[in-house]
Amino acid sequence: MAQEYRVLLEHADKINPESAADYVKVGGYKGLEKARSMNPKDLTEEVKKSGLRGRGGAGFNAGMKWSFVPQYPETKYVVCNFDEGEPGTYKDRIICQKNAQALLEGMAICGHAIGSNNGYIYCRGEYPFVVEMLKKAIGNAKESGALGEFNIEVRMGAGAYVCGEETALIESIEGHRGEPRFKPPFPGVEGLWRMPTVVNNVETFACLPYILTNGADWFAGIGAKSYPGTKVLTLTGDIENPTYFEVPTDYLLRDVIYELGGGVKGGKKLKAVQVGGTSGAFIPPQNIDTPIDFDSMSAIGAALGSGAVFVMDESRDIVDTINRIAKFFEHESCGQCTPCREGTHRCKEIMEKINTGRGTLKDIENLKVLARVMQKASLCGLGQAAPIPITSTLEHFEYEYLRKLM
Amino acid sequence: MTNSINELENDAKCVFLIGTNTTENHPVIGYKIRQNVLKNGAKLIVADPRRIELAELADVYLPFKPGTDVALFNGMMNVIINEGLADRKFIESRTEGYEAMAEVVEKYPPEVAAEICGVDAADIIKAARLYAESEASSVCYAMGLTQHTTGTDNVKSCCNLALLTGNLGKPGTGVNPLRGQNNVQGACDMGALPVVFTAYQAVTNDEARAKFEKAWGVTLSGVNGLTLTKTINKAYEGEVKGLIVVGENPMVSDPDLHHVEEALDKLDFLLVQDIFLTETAKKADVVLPGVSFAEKDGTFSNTERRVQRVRKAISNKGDARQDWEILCDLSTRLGYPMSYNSPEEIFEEIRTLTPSYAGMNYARLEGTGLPWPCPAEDHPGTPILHKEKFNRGLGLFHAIEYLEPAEVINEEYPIILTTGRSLYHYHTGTMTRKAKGLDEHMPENVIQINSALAKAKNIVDGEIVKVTTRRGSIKLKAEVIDGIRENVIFTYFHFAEAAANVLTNAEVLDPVAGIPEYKVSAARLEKL
Amino acid sequence: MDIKLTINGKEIEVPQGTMLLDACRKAGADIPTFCYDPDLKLAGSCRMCVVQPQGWRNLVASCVTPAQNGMVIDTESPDVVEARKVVLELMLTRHKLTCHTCEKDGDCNLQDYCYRYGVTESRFEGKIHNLFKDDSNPFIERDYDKCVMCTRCVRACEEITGARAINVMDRGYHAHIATAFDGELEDSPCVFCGQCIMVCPVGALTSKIAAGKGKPAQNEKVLTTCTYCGTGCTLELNVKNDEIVGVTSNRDAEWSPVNKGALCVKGRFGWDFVNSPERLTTPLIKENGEFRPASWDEALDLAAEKINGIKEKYGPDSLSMFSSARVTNEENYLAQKLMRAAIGSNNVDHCARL
Amino acid sequence: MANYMDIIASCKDKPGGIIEAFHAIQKEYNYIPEEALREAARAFKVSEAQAFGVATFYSYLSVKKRGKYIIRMCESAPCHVAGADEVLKALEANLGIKAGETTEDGKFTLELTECVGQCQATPVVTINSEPVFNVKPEMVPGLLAGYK
Repeated sequence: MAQEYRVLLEHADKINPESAADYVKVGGYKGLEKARSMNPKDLTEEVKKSGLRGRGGAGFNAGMKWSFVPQYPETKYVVCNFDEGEPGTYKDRIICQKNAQALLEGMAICGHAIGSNNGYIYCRGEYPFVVEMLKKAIGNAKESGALGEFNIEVRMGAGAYVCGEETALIESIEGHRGEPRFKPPFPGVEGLWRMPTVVNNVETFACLPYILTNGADWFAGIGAKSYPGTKVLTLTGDIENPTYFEVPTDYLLRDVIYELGGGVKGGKKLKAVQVGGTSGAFIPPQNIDTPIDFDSMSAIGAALGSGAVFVMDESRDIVDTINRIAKFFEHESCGQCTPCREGTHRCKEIMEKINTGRGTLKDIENLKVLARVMQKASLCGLGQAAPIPITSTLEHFEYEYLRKLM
Repeated sequence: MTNSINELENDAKCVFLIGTNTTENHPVIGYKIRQNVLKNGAKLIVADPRRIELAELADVYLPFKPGTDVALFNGMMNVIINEGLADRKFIESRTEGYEAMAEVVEKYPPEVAAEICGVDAADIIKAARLYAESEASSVCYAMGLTQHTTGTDNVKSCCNLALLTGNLGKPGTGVNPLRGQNNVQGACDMGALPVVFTAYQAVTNDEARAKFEKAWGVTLSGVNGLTLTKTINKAYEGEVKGLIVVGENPMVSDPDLHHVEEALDKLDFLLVQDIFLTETAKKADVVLPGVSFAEKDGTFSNTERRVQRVRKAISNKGDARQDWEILCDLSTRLGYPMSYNSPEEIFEEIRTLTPSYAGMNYARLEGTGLPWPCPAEDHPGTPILHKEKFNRGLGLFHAIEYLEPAEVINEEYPIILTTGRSLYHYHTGTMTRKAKGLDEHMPENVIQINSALAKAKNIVDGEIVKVTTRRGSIKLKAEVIDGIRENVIFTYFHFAEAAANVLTNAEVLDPVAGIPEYKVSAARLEKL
Repeated sequence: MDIKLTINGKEIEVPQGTMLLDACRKAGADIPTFCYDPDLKLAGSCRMCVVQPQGWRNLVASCVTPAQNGMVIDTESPDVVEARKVVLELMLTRHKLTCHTCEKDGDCNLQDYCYRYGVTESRFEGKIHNLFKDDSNPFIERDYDKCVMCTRCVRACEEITGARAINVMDRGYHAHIATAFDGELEDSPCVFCGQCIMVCPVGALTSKIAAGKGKPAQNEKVLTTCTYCGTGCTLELNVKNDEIVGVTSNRDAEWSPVNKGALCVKGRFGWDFVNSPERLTTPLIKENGEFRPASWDEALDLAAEKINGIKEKYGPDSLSMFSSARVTNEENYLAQKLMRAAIGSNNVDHCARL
Repeated sequence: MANYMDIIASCKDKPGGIIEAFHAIQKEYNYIPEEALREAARAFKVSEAQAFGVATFYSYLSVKKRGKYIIRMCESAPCHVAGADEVLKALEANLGIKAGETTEDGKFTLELTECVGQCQATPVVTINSEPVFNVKPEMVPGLLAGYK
């Protein structure tokens, strides 16, 4: 029987996340202490060695990312991406609400590695209460002296999914429209206020204290080799236990749904599961015996990313759901580049047409062409990923589309 | 300009604007200064009684009293000298007359200057430091500096400041007058001035005269002629009997228009050559139709001394003739035959008599044009003057005391009236008032009044008010704004029907340049 | 340091830091662009300039992608062509197709590229935005139903003029160009320089003064120097049937050394006085206080007679001349020559001081 | 009620803090009044057009007057499949307005939103950012009554 394996959430609800003292009692801030006893280069090596990969869309090796940050100029930034906007995702909120000090500690560890005392947490505007809590947690940590010279400021987003893209997030902190920048230059070289910046999300930062405390080898030994550690998942949709879990990354998707999740709600049959939020692929039942780690998911066209697991039972209307998702992307496109700005709108228009029984084969053909161009030619990940739900359902559930045509 | 326009965008680290509303009157230069500030972080100092657009971007804004320019410059120089910010090396190697200047400047500590100028001493100190400490500082001015009875003094003070800090002869520096009209530089270069032939060769200089006598085959007068303002006065007094006006409109542009009108009425003969029946042309005995810039070939010289081509795009309108042809025809009839086949042929003659244009020809001017001096055909032109030495050798400091403007306010005329231009119109409006969009956008004159003054006088925005000076009065629409000194009012001079120059002073001129004091008239403002 | 790469089978060398767009153009490839403007900050957003680097999953926007050593680039691969066609079709769905009455007909990037890629119509349906604004200003026509959102106008407004009157408002498909509070230009910091018109690749921004007077292909352009202030900006007079029908500008510093194409409201929109019916077209002689048309001979003879009469009676210094800061050097030269050589007085001046 | 000038002044020293200022203004006014936006532009040294561009980019910011209570109905996929449409209909019927509108008395504004990150209990609505979980159409009248 599959069990949770809690690292980040081990002390959930047992400690006050605002209190540094509580956190210290359960072993907190030891990692930072250790990190500060190391020279930055060794620290970065240690993190690299742990195999920690970003718990976001790209899954990039965290230590590697840090190693790209140049030694000069002196002003650098550590930015926490707390803009989880993928529908069905709330794991970073849970980590903050249960273990905020681990996030702060993780950011300070990163600060030591790259030589920065300037931290920003960019929290999505949907969580004003978490912002208040974080501000208290930071105040408490500063007061206790745990963070030393490292400063953290919280900035609040204002309802823009695209700000989860790291350069859009940076633009937003700078007070601009959240429009992603073209890359290169990457934030590691030219980020916030054109200074070198490391952007990682809450879950990534929160892993760091445990890696430092228990050692890189310990972390590398958990879960899948290529993507070690644990992953916090949130289960939504037609599932018996719609809640969050922390599991090792070699866990099978089937077990997530049927063991932890308690199976499809009402004992119905599974039609599809979408992993990683709205931009993830729809996985048919025949593919659920796959480990949830990043690379295995990518291999079946899905994305682990945000850790959202959205389950749909046999009664669900795929086309209607895709229509809704298409509307989401139309709403969230920043509007900067042509394929995404216009493409998300036309996708929604065509999906609406098909969903309301006015579509033709030609529309499906047009969707495919449009999806291909959006994936290949959009400026940022949003436009590139927006058609994935469409292409994956056209691959596995084309009959549902055909059934709705005129 | 001693330096070139593009240096204001790329090379100047500090730009000091005094008496120039650059974004309105030289918009493209204004853009460049703004970009330099926004993109490169150049420092900006703005001295103007009106809070002009660029004041918003300025590191220091000095809303000083009209006519107190010399005091402001002396105050800044006092700070520079006393704080040891002067460029000693430059002063020693490239200038003379420092001691006399420094002696006068010593009398203007920033507090004293601040009192005269009506600004904070701290701002004078800050401006002085910014200008003196930057790697390359450029000072730009326009008619706000020159149209005073002390206009020449003002310009000399400006040069003092540049000499004191070594801000001459290098990229991004210089003393840079921004000239208001497309070819005012060229008209001066070409000797359309009463004291010089082309390239500023004095008519009183025997050698120069001999050169022109030889070239032109006549005997020439060695007596300095009359300036424009003096001509009007002499006409009024009956000494000037005949006047030829080529494309000018003194009936709107000159000071004290009632006086101008009376003077023109007294002439025996007035000949006007123009493209419109201007207010001046209406007074003429004979009017000859010339052509506009779109219909002619030739060259203009811009404010940075760059000689550029003007190219004919369309034919003459109706029976109108090329202006150069009209001048040839008239000269021939006056008994001095002139005949050319083209403007290019005229230019070829100009180069032979004009050392600074000697190296230019139409082929060389084809692309970017050339800034003078360009003495030889293999010379690339001179974007920056005074690089190695000044024309006279060493740069001369002038010791200049502050003098009050000719008209000071009193009980009867308690407000200072100052005049200028709008972005949307040009000079006497002969062209822009006939450009549909421009005239529709700004169809009438206004008078800008500080909101506190307006409140005191119970004047509301948009109402018609009366402005009176010792010369006369006009009625204007009030524009109540905050960005102007409290006892200063401002109006435009483009509008013949509400002509600002009815109000201005023609009696007292700058003793050297003969420029009228358009920027300071004592006035009275009345609610109707 | 130079790097080597292969573009359409041709090996070229470019300095490190060169963008692919410049490298491709150097290799002779014709890369279409909308948002790219060499004088403005890079946007990388229209995605028209995408090219295919061999071995890369996605296409890259060549205007913002630095060339890398050893890259192999195809600028017209099937994927590239498909992407460009779809981008054009997507633009067409928001662009009001009124080419027959459009001021930019014949000088429009969208038209040119559709022609080049054989895009006759869009495969996508849908309505245009209805963003047309009847902006009451007399200079600039804003028809955002033709806008392709390249944002060059926004950047030119900020980076050339510095007026910062416009920006993008809203987001996604609803994003469009607007002043603060989506009002009229008159109520914004706009100074009507028309730099936005200069950079607009389509017909979204056009001159109201030139409207209806001539399409770009019908106009001849004559480069000359502006007649207004002393800055000496270069501009192009657009001529049709021997009449001035508009002003455009040349952005090449070689031909526009002072202003690089930038103009002000007077230069770009103040040219129509040339066509005014009030222009003088014949000499006039005043008789009994009224003007009557006269022949040149008559007018010049009368003028010469009067001037010579005064000179004889009162001497040359009883005559004076105001030359002009607005006529050419050649004409000023002749004017002072006339005064000095033909009349014999130095009484010549112009309004340099006024 | 705090003055927008004071609110903006309190954020002025945060680099790029115009969005923070907008949040603070909205906390007081529920939207960003025109004068406040112009003042924010001045304080943060950006053009008014840019400040307006920022304010209209983010869906939680509004330059139009809104009601005292801002009700947001999440319509992202997890809420959608859990019956968000029916809840929306109930909200519209009970309030007598369509999504995007404000009730005549100025009390409620109804908006659609994408995921608010409370997907453990769908469908979710938020009222002035406070989430309400597992909303059923029949709960709507009682819910609204709590705010009358």
